[in-house]
Amino acid sequence: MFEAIAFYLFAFLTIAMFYITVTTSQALYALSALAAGMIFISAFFFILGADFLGAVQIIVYSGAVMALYAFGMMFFDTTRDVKEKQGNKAIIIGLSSLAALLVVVIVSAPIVGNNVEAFYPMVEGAGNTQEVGMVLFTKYLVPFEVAAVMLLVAMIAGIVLAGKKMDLSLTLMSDSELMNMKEEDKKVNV
Amino acid sequence: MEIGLNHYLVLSTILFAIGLVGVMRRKNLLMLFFATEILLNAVNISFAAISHYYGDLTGQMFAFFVIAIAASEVAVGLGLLIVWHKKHNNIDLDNMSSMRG
Amino acid sequence: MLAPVNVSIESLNLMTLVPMLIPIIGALLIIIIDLFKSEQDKSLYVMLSLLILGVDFVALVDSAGVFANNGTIMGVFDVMLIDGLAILSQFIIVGASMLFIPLALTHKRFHEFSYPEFFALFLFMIAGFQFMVSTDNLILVFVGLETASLALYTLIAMHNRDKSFEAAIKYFTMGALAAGFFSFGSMVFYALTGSVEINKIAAVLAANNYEDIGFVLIAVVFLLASFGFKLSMVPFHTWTPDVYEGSAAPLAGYMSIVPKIAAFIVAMRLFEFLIHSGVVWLEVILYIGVVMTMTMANVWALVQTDVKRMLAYSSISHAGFVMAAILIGTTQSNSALFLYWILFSFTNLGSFSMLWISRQKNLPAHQQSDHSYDKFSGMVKTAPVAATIMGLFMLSLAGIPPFALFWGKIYMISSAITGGYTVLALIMALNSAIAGYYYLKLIVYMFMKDPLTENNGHVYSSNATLPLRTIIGIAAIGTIFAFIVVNQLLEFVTLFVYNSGY
Amino acid sequence: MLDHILSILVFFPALAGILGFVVNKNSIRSYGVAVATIEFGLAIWLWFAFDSNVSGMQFMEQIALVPAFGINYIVGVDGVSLFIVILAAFFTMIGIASLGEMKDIKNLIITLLFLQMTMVGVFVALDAIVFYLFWELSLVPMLYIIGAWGGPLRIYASVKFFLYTFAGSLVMLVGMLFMAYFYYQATGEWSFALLDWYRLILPESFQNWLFVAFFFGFAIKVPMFPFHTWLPYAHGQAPTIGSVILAAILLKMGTYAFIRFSLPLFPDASVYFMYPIAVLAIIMIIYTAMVAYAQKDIKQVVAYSSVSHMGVIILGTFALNVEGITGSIFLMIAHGVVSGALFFLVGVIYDRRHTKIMSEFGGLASVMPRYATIFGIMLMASVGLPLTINFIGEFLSLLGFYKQSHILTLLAGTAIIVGAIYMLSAYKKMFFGEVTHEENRNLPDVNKKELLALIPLTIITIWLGVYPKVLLEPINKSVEGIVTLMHEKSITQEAKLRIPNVNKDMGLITKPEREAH
Amino acid sequence: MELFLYTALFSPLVGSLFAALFGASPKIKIAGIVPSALLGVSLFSSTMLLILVFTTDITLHVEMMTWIATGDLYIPFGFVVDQVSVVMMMVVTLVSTVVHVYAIGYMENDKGFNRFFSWLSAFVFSMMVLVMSDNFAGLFIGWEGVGLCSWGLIGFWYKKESATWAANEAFIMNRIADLAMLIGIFLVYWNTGTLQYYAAFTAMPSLDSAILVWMGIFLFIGAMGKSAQFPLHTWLADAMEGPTPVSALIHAATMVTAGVYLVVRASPLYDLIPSVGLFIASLGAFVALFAASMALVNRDMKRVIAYSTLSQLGYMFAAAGLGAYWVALFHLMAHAFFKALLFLGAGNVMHAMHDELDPFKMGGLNKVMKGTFVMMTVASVALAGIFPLAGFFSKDLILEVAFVENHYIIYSVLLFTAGLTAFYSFRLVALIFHGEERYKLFGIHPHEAHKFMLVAMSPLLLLAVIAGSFKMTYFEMVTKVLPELEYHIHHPITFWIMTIGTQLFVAGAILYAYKKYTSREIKVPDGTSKMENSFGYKLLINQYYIPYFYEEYLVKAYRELSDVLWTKVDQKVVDGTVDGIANILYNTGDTTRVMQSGNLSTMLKWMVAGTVALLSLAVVFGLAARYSGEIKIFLSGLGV
Repeated sequence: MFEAIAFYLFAFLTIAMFYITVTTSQALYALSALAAGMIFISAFFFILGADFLGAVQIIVYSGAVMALYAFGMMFFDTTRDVKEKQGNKAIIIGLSSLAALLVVVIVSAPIVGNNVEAFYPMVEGAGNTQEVGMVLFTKYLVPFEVAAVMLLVAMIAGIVLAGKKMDLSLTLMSDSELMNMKEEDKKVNV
Repeated sequence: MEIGLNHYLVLSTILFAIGLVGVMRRKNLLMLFFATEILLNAVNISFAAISHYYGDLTGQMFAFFVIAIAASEVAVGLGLLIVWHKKHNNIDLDNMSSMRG
Repeated sequence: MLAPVNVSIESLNLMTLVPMLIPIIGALLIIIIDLFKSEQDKSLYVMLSLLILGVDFVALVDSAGVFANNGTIMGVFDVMLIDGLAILSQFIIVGASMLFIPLALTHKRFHEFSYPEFFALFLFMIAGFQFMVSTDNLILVFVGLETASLALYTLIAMHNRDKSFEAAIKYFTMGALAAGFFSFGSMVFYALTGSVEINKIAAVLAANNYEDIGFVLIAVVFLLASFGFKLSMVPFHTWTPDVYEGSAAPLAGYMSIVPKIAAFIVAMRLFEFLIHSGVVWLEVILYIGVVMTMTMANVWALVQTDVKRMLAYSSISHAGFVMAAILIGTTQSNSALFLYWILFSFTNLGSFSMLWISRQKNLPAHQQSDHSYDKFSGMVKTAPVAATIMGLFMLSLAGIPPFALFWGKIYMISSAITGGYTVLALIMALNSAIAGYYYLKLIVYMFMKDPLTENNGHVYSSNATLPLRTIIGIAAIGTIFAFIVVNQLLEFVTLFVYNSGY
Repeated sequence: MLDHILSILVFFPALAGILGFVVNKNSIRSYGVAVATIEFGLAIWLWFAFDSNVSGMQFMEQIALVPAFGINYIVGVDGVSLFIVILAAFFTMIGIASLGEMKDIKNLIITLLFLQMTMVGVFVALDAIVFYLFWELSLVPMLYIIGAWGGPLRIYASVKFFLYTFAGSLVMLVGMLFMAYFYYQATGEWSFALLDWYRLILPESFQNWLFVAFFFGFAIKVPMFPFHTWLPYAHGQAPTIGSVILAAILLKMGTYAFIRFSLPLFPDASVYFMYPIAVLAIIMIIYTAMVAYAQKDIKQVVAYSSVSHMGVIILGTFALNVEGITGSIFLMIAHGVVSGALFFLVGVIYDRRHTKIMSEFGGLASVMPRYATIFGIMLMASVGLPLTINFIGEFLSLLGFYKQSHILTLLAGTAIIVGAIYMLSAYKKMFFGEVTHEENRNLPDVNKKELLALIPLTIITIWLGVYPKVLLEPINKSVEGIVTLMHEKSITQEAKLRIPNVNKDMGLITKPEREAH
Repeated sequence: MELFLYTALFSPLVGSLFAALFGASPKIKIAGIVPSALLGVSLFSSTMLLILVFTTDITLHVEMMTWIATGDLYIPFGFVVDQVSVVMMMVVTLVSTVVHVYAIGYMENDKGFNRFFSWLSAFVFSMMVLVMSDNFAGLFIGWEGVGLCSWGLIGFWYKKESATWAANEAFIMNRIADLAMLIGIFLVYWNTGTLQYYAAFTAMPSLDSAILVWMGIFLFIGAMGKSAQFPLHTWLADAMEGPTPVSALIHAATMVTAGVYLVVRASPLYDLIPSVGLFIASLGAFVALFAASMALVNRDMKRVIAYSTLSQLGYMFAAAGLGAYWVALFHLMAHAFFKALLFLGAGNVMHAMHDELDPFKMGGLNKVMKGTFVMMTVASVALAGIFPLAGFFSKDLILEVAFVENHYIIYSVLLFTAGLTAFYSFRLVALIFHGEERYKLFGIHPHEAHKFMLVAMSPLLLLAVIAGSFKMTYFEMVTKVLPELEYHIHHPITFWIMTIGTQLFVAGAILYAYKKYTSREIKVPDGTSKMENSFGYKLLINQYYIPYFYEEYLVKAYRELSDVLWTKVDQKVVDGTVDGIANILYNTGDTTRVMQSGNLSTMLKWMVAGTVALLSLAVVFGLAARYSGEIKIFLSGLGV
């Protein structure tokens, strides 16, 4: 019973939050709603016993959303609405509700659970974090490492793209400009 | 009133659809990124739920990696956003159509 | 409490990781070099990357030998799957990368090559693709894919001009949507079968006799959408021309080959078993998709005014053509896919390189884009050799024998016939005819029009250096003399594909 | 050397073409002539070495190309192809020798040498894929020749030429791959070798489908009505040399392929489609002749006349008997010589006046009597006067087809009437009457260089009209082989009836061996 | 003896080639003399062969070499000299020798002198091939060869529009008939397996009569073209645009009779199909009358003679059609002599009158041109069939044949035509040589032709007079080959009544013509007289409006249809379809490229839309899953 109440409550809340996120014209509202939604999702994780995941969700998204906040402040006059030209709303609403409807039609059917076996079953008595660690560092060791590489890539990408070096485009400079720049560099170094 | 797997799947689908609305509706790049985050998070709920109902950890693993991917995407996405903003001083998609046809 | 896990190192088959680790280590090496001594010339990194890729290639040859002897190898808790497909596709990935990387040594300076990070990201990307193809675990596929994609977005943007940012953002945003689709599709499969490993999914579905066909279809739809994006199938192709136009020519060429072969492999692993188990719907959808992609891309390519955009659409069309292999799903068709793609790599990289050596920094007034058709007017008069080579690539792309792509094309069409898809074979053939028009258009410009007055031919090789010429030479030789190696290639590919069970 | 003479014939010009890049621009003409002459000499040598008593393939060579897929480089020559090969060598030779002053002559000559490779290749290839290879490749040099040296509409014309034929041949390619698949099903091995395919007996419905697939490729090349519209453009825009080679050799690829592929591979389908194709051929003959009559441009007249004559060739081919097929092969050569010569002649006047519109001329007979004479001879050959080369072919083709249908032959025979109408009226417009245009009054007559091309053609026209035996004998031998094969392979009653039994006592497979000794 | 055969055959060719050597050079006498001399050689050889054949009854048959051999078809260059062909050879060589010599004078002031002789000798060669060949294909070579030479000679004065037009008309009209001839040849080949006369005729009796009828009809249509029978007759009158020696040789004596020769040659065939023979005879009779009627009013001297030729050809066909082949051949021979003579005489007149052709503008020329006058008068008398000239023997015989064979209609038509013939012949003679000297009005000073020309004509004169006396010798000779049918009207009274009656009728016609056209009232007609406005006159002078009909409804229609086919069908429909397909593809690209708007939002929408489309399809499929069996069947039809 508790589960049901919790589910419906958080379901309502997440839907509401995300709805605000995609519809509001206030950047800060959107940001806040997104953050709230994320938190509510972590609640589902806790309900479903995925404590580790819940924790990660909160940590990662609080970090990520903080960053977003920062950018939001940077880019927008937060007091004003974000102006977005809207095209045909019917298409958007039509497409997405159709998508939802179709998927729901199929998904709401019960799944035939035959022949499904838990390849990495949860172990009685062990904490969720422990279990996750066990699987993560055996079976999912390689993906984990690759994910590390991915984060490295993302980091490098972020640094490169946001870096100052991007301000001057060598691609667009003509040969003579490039020569001048080199000479200036030399002068500076000297 | 038992909450079954289907409930979660439906919820997940609805959230995913909201994400799609955002993706299609948003003309502001930053706001568009929010929508893509919603997509990934919507799926994560299902992964956790399936994992729970099957007693299998793979779903949680997947969700974990999805979070990692979402985070990385934000990093790269913001990098691109900054570059664009620096050059154009706006992040509106409608100004982003020099190539067409 | 959890019982401790005992794993023997031998059972892990860690050597399966070697081909991926080499570029990762190489990338780290480059970063470290930059850390200690910055402002190195790009040639250092180019050669270093080439070297690393060479080592990687050797490692692949080694795994190919192991595969030939022992068959498919699973490794590292069965996450890694080194079968024929993985090896073949890695050959293509690494080989194409080796052809690509010397193209950085241009005469003119471009922004991206001033970064050592460019080369590091490039190597990371290769590793990502390699992971993606050598596993049947959807998680690793996803992570590998994202690693590669994120690196690729950055590489595009690093060209540092408006169009490239625009391209990167478009690619990125659509990529994010596709990632959402991918995870949703995987989720449904997981819900159905409790597994994210393709062979297990297949096994469970087969055991259930596909009773949840609705769920299967939902999963397939989302996965198809996500791979449709990667493979630029109509209508998920919209990013392709813009991104190709926005990125530097060699990178565009690279994008038309490497990410696609990786996506093909995953698509093959994912859809093949479904088609073989009689999911008619998928067959129909793929049929429509293949035909649409081939035809519409061709039709759009007809109306392009920029060569690079034309080549972009043409590569969409080629991808559609090759996608047919997955639909047909026989050993012959899958072999044809590899044969086609190997031959396509040479020709397509060659033609993009030709655009690259003629890249101008400042466009003259009459020229709308970097590589508009006008630019190539009367090229044969001012730069006959270059024009001939470019013409050759165009003929090869059009499928004129005996140039490289012809052999892929006939084998592919033959596989369609053998597989019972006669109508498809005809459509494929007729599409080649439509495609002939736009390839010919460039030839017409190069060979039959008069040069523009201020064009003295210098422009066609303004960006050329010895390494670039070498690459073009290799591509040209590969294109012309393909008929010598086709047999060996075919036998090799067929053996590997057959032994992988496809 | 004789063992490899066909490969030498095929690749020698291409090799020479590559080396030609090094030759200085001023000497390239001599170089081209020299190469083409050597090639022609080799072709003549081939003729001398050719054994007319053998009906099968001679000088065969085989090199594995893609054995895993059954593709081999197989070449060979028989009576059907021998003379077309010689003709190709001959036309390239006189074509290069008589080239006038043109821009980029070096590129042109090198292109011509490559074109020669593809032309010879098509006619000697005995592997479907190798055949297809040369078939497609031949489009490229021609595309360049028309597109770079042609008239004002050259780009449209060349692209149309290329794409149209390309589209057709792709359908044919599908047919070929299908054929190979059938062979694979029957034998468990891939093979594209024509001689292997000959042994395959296909069910009738498959024959029909494959026949249609091949038909598209061939018919567009021929070009048959209603696929002919690329031809007037191509001819109208092409430079003289392009038109000459296009008309003399390239068009023959289609009709040759009918004889090489369609008839022996699909005898029942050939019978099944005989009437529809004959009707098309007749439409071709009459309709294009009428269209030719309406032309104002002399080159277009000759171009449409080509289509009309090709109709007769097709008709002869689908006579399905020795007389008809021999006639059609002979007519291929004849039409090659005559239409080639006519295009040369049009080129002569075009060089002088830079127009091809007939109303610009008139009265040329008194200004250029030699030119008028040669034109007259070729004109008469074109309308099929006996003792000229064309007559033999037309006569035999029609004679052959008469066996199949009286009424259709009667209709087709109108070729000799309608042909005379447009040709004579064109001649009248150009040569007869008073000189009405001042600029025509002092036109120089044909010069030595032009005579170099025209005199041999005239001699051949009459020589082979009087003494066609030299050609007919080897052709006949090979055609008998083909007809025998068709008769034996055919499965329907209708086909057995329509295709005569040439050798009632000889088995098909043993035949070539027996006759070799 | 083969030597004679070859010299007879090839010396004209040598002569032609010799003259052709000077084709482009200015006039040189030798280009005329040598061919003439070589023709003399040919004539001599023919004579020797005639003597040989006549004395020994040998049929000389040689095969020079193989021409076409493929499949079962075997055609050699084979020549046969038998009684029939040797007669033809004699006629051909004799008349051509005369004409050649004559032409040396006639053409002396013409720029194309050398060319003329080249063509003329080539014609003789072709004609010799035609008559000497031993098979249908060889005949066809000659058949087309004479057509070619006729084209070249009619259009000899190529600067004249009318000449070239006539040349083309002649060639094309002949081609129409040649097609039928070819079909006839095909029929012969596929039914008898050979084209050799002897073998083919031997095989024919065993064939189905329907096939034989077709053969006969097609071969005869071929003959109709060459011999200008209705409805293919218009070219002959127009062919008079050529130089007069050409008209004499080709369009009177030799080529036009080739059709008759063909029928005579194929007599074994036509004997088997009397119904076709009757048709031939009827057509012949009709043409005889039809042509004669047109000759009555024509105001062109040469055309009158041409119509006369046509009319006489009608006689020949009438005879041949009734099975009297030898009679036909005999008339052919006799006609050759006097008609050539007539033409050459007309040539003299033309020369004298500076190419004036209207006899109404002449008159009284007998004073200046005695020789010509005599010759033309004799020729006309012969043509009219007055005893004892050649025409009497041959033509009367034809009338007898018709009578004896009980074809009275044909007989009466022919008889009536004989009167007409006499009338128009002497109308011409009267107008030219008698009456007022109307030419003076036009300031012309006529002169007699060269002596040697007249001398050259004299053999013809002689033969025109005496040829009839060879009748019996000739009869004995040719009936070794041809059916030996004698036509005697058994009742002597009938015979005499008929003969004398005919003679009187003819003589009456002559007198009437003289009376009418020697009168002083004869003026150059100006289109005002009552007769000229009468319907009949208009009909005749316009040749029954047949040329008009051809021009308006065939030539024009053909030209217009051609134009329509080109501009409308070929360019718009056939090519339009091809370009249309290309344009559809291109336009599809052009209109749908807006999909690629370059706006990221749109791209994302497309992507979602694609997914939704796939989803809808999935749902449809999911719902229809249970009907998957049917769907599979449906799809298998698509080759899926």
